[in-house]
Amino acid sequence: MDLDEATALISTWTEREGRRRDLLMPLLHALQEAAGHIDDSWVEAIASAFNLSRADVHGVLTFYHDYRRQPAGRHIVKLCRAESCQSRGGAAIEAAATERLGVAMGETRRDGQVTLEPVYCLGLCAIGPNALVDGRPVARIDMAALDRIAAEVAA
Amino acid sequence: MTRVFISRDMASVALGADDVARAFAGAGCDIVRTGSRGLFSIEPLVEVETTDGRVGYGPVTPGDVAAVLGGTHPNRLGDIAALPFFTAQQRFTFARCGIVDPLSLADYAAHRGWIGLEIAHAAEPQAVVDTVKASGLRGRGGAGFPTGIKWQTVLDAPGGTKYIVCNADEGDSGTFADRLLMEGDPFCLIEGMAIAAHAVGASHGYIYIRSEYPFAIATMREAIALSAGRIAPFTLEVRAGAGAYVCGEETALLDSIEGKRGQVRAKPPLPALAGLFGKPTVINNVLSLAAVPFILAEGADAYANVGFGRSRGTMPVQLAGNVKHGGLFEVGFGITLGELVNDIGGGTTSGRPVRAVQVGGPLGAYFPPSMFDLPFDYEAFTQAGGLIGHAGITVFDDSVDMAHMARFAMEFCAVESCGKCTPCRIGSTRGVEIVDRIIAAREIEPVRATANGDTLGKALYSRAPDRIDVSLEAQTVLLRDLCDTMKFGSLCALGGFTPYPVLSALDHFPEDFGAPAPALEAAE
Amino acid sequence: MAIAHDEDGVMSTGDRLIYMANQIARNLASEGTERSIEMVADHIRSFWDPAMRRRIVELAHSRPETFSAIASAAIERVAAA
Amino acid sequence: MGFTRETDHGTPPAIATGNNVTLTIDGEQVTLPEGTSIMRAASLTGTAIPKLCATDNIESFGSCRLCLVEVEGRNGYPASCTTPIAEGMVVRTQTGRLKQLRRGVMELYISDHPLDCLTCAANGDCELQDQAGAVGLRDVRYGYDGATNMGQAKDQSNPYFDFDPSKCIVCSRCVRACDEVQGTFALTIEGMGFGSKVAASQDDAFLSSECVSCGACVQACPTASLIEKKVVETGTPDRAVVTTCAYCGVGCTFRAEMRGEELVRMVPWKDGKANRGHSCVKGRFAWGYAQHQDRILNPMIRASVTEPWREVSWGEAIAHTASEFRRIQAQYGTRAVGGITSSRCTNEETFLVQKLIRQGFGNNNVDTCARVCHSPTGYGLKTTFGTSAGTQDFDSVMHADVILVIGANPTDAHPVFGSRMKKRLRQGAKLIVVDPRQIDLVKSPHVEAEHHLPLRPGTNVAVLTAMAHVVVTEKLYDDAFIRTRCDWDEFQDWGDFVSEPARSPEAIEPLTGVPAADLRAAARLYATGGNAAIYYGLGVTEHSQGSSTVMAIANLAMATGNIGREGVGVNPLRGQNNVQGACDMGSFPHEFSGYRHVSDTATREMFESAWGVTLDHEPGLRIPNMLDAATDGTFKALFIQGEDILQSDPNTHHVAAGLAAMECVVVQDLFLNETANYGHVFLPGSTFLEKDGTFTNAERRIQRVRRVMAPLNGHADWEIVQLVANAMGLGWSYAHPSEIMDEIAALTPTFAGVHYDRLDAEGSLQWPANDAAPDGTPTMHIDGFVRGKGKFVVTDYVPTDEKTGPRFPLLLTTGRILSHYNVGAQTRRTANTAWHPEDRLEIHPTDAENRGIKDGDWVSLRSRAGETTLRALITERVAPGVVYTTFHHPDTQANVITTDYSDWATNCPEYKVTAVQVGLSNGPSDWQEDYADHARRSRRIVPVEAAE
Repeated sequence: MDLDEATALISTWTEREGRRRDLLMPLLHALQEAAGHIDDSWVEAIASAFNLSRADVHGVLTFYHDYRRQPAGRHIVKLCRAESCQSRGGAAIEAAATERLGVAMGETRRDGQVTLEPVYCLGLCAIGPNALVDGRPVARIDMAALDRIAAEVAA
Repeated sequence: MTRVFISRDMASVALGADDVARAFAGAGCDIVRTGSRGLFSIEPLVEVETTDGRVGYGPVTPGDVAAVLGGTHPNRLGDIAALPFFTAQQRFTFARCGIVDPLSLADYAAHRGWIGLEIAHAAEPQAVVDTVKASGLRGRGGAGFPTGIKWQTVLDAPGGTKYIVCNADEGDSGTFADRLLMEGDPFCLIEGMAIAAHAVGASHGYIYIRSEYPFAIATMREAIALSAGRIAPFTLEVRAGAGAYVCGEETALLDSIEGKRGQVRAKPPLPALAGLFGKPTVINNVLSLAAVPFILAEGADAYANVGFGRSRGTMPVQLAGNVKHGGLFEVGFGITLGELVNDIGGGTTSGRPVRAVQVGGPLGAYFPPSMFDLPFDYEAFTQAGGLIGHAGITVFDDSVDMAHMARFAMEFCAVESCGKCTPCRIGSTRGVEIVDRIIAAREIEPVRATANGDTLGKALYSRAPDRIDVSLEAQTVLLRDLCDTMKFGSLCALGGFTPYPVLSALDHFPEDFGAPAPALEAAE
Repeated sequence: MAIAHDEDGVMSTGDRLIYMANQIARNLASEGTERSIEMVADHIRSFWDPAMRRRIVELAHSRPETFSAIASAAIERVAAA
Repeated sequence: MGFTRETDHGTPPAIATGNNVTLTIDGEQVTLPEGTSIMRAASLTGTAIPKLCATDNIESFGSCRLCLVEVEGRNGYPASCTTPIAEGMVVRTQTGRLKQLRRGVMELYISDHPLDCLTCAANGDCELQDQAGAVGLRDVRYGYDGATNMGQAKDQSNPYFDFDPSKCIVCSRCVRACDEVQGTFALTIEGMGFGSKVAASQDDAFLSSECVSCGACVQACPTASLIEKKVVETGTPDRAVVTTCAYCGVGCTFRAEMRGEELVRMVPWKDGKANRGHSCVKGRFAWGYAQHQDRILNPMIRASVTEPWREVSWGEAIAHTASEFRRIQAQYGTRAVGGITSSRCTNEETFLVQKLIRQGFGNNNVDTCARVCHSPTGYGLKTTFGTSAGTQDFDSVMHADVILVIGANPTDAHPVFGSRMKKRLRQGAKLIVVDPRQIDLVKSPHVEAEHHLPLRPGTNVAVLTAMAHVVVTEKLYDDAFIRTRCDWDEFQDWGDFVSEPARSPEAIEPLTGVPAADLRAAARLYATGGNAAIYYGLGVTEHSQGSSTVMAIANLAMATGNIGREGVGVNPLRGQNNVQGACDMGSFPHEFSGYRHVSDTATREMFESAWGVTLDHEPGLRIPNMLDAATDGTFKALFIQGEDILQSDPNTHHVAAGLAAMECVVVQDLFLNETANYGHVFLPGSTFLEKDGTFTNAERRIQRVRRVMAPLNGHADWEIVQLVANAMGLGWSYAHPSEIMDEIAALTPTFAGVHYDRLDAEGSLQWPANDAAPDGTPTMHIDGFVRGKGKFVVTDYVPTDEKTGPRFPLLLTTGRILSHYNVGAQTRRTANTAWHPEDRLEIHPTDAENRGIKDGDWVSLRSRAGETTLRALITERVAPGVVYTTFHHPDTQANVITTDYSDWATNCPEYKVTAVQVGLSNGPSDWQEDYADHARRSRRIVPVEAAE
């Protein structure tokens, strides 16, 4: 999405939803959903839409883990690192996942195929280790499940 | 056409429920997607409607359609409600969960839905607040503050505009009750919020749901649209979080709704007086609000008659982690930790001995089995150096390294700290570093360096490598000092409670920190 | 009525004074003729230096066609004082 | 005066409720207003609680956790900054346990802070250092190998201060100051947790960020993270003098902080009643001109403007000046000479210049720069209310519910007041902007006008009268106020006039371009929205109808009862630092000090008896009339103190011709300004840092100017005027400016109570200050108007004769910009040029496209009066058909373009409306080239050694 498209989206969205400051995060969600990330070059247009400073928007954008300022890989695997998953062997699965997917935790693989990210709890705490693979929940991840995920993100 | 009930809960789906549902649909069944009953060892669960009521099978795979429909499947469970896991519960809040279609207004009404709201609407706001007070309901988010008193403050607060905010930012590992309810019985929460709105004079409400719960967000949004007419003129909307754990802290949550960085506000002013957009605001947890329809419908006594000490009513306990029968277990206060972990939960999945349980999420204390006679009660837990929090219990077997878990507690705090207050912002990172030094030192005791002098100048230069005492003893003292600074110096519970898991690990499992094991533990 | 400028864009003093008198008159015209004549005269008496006043009186005689009725009448009063 | 820091009570005072509570702090019982924080309560009673994130000009935040205290009966350790006091509360602020906690927190701070106290620029002036000492930190046990935020690159992009993130403790004071005090929201915390970092805009360099360089962040920073470059270079200050800023009419109080004889920094003073501890880029940082190499320090003389200057002794210069004036008067008559007082000089200096003219020259040929800015304010407000000044103090804006800004751009021209206004707008006051341009207030972060009426330049009267039409025809006027406070018959006449259909919003829409519905809505809001205050500037006065517009404003305020209490009023935002004072001091050719006409015999006799001469009872010449008289050959000598009329006055050709026709032009100034190119005597001036005196700001507030350093030129300006006067035989003997003020007070009823000892004791006084108003007058016309009944004046809309047409199809309007001041003589000699190195022509994209102009192109700007060239800036801030430029740079000489048209009542020039054409250009106009050549030749100086 280039700046013009983003600006158009911002203006359509704010026309429909409003320009109150409290709608900033919903707009950021909408932008990220449409574009995969929120480019720094769009911040000025976002700020202007809500009558905020660029600094205001930048502060919000950089505070929340969810918002990406760079595009992610084509597939996104979010692996839970929280205690319940750890109690079920999560640490070993995490180590195996980085190896199997060929990417360090928190990074995007060089070929842009997959981004591996930590997540802290998906609320599936009795059936871990868990992950979200492109938004789809996967429970009881073992080596076989990692193989399936690796195959899925190869596509 | 055979009617079958299959959960659409995120956990069930994670275990393959969608594939199972597709398979049954392919076989010509009429599929009703319900919430989850809350016992995950039997998911994906399929309940087949028969003349004798629903007959459950679980877990089931897509290949099991014929066996289930033929009644021959080996995982036949019969009447799910009759399973011991369920008969032992007192399902006040979760009565409908797993049974009804969460987005069917008819189902909801057929299962005593909206009765509480009707009673509330017929009463004066003060009477509603009085009923909630009389029920003894305390905030289920962790702090245990009496809900009725909070509502009274908002009711009494001057000003025309007031808000109801539901804290559905359930970020604690080991907890999932909010998610289960929002996905399985969303109207219950909506009804609770509508009652609160009537009680305090609010006209609009927000449900702030963490982005890690996409199913709950979608279900709540749909349920709000469906029930808009039922709760009018009260209106509701869902706001999705963006991956910040700290937004579960109520003031950070309010700032987040306002479109700001989710930083914790100093209190006072209390949100009840100056909350969302500076207006008087009821901010309650999902479980607190979802308990209200029962209280109104069945009466305060029906709720208050259950419980223990000053902890009245039921607590939806969540059994999580390395536990055989993990799930949602709603029960009156007073049940012991041991009963929950061993009797209800059935011990570990791995079959190894339980070594520790963490109660109350990442900010909760670790308890050894020696403390399993602790009753589930706010005061008892506080006294034992822990907290009930959101009543999640994460079970660990004997493979756990408690120094690693203490390190993780600090690491989690470092990852999620909003960065506002100093003890949390810097302390959490220093905490990770100290535990790393302890882990490095617990097998090789290094030579102790000497430190002397007492000037500020020395403080500034004391970070030179040869001035640091990296001995186990010194680092353990430092860790305790740091925990003291964080516990009593932090602005909110994130920094303030992170010492609970750290200190409890240090106290109950000293051997993992290079010190001798406590005698009590050895005796068991 | 626009200001006449020479090629440097500078107006002659006489033209400027005539312009000023007429401009004051125009701005006070809505007060009604009698009141405005007195107000214009008063304004010139209060704010113009004696040389300017002498000059405008001379101009009112030498170039009467350049003055509005109110301005002329007012200058007559200034001259009479 | 030695160097002591201002006491910082940590949190702002409580919002007054009238209730007090009594509590015990460390065993001592204290009673204070409810809502006071424990921290402030302790501080007020003499107990300093350690703190880092708290400072008393921003709201408490509660992040540093050093200020924890114990409160009996409460769990834990509440932060004293965020916890209000309560009745019966028992607080302990200094216990062993608290010491332990505070030390623990400090140990964490220092674990992420460089170890360079001894070499740090803030050493000795660092709150972190102080607090580390206060909590008794002796050891940092966390080691060196952990994570830190140190080693980040410094941002040195701002010309005045550096940002070193390595020294940042993330207390957010800078961010909060930018938000709460300045209202720019240029700073944020980026990221979260341990990685939290102060960032300007999107982690831009400060210079390219949204930062307006007001300095609030630097002032707020408790460490050396944000620090003035000058402090880094010079070292921390060792003494301080409180004085008043010499830039705009806001009149900010500053502490001039010195190290020896060197000025290290100007820090806004919290007790300054005009600025309340805030500042802008000019006052805070742009004072370097005072020591600029361009300053002329020796007097100079030349026989003709084609010769080089010859440096001479003070004695020779003064004697020459006196003899020239005497010679010319002898040759051409008493009225052949005059003078111009300076709105940048002190009241005392201004008073002396007009005294020199009236007493020494024996005529009333004195004028001042108010002629070209706010003379219509004087005329209009005197006519309607009876006083030639604004009605409120600045604090009043905090009580306004509706703010109408017309022809003013406070965020650029009066930035410190602009910040106050924005604060009130963020609290919920509604804003109406009447301006051809989309000024920042129309829409900027966190501020948005309810209504913007983008009128065509020159149609103010029509718009205001149409607003009055709505007020009257919709019966929104305040009947009771009008009946008791105004002349009812005059109101009815006026009401009939404005009610005529021709004056309705609908009727004037084609003329003004303002949509009638918007105008009606704005009028209703102004009339019915609660306390409504009008703030206006030169966009009101600098028109053919300037005085009518001022009266139209006054009419509107009276009709709606918005006069005579806090939160309302009619408020001119005066341009120069002492333009109010210059007017007060009798700088007009028809008035003595205190606005008393020269024809008033009683007043004249008072002056005559004090000064021992007979005074002229006839009005003198205004500046344009002096120039006319000069070209006519009847006006021959002019004494100009601290004004650059060649650059600042309209129609430069006219000014140049007038000056060139004189035999003796005396220029007293800091620099060889443009006017000096036509000068015969140059007397070096002194800066505000080099003299004592007073300035009077836009709220009639008289404030002290204090000498911070010795005058580089050897004399304060008042001393120079006294030398000239005595050379003319006047026998003055002022030893100190306070004696001049005593004379002013004795001769001016509104100043009767103004004396230096009172100003020093109370900080400031707002005139009238006399027996009737012993404490001065923050709000005027409370019980009645100064003139008795408020006067409604019929304000007919008489369009200007300056018309667009085929040759000149666009309307030029001029104004100023944040980083520069007036003709730029001062600010161009500072690093402020980093923001605005040249004047640019703002032009709407459509107009630019029609002419093939691209952003940054050189364009010619032509009017009937003249032509210049400058670069274009394409922007939608201006409407189609309107172009805009500033007049800060002599290379551009925007006033070559402006015309001789002026306000009908005061001759205030019509700077805001000039019909122009714009086209692509290859280079400077002929005039620019000729002038540059003349200026170069005219600035040749033969040094004193060679001359002697």
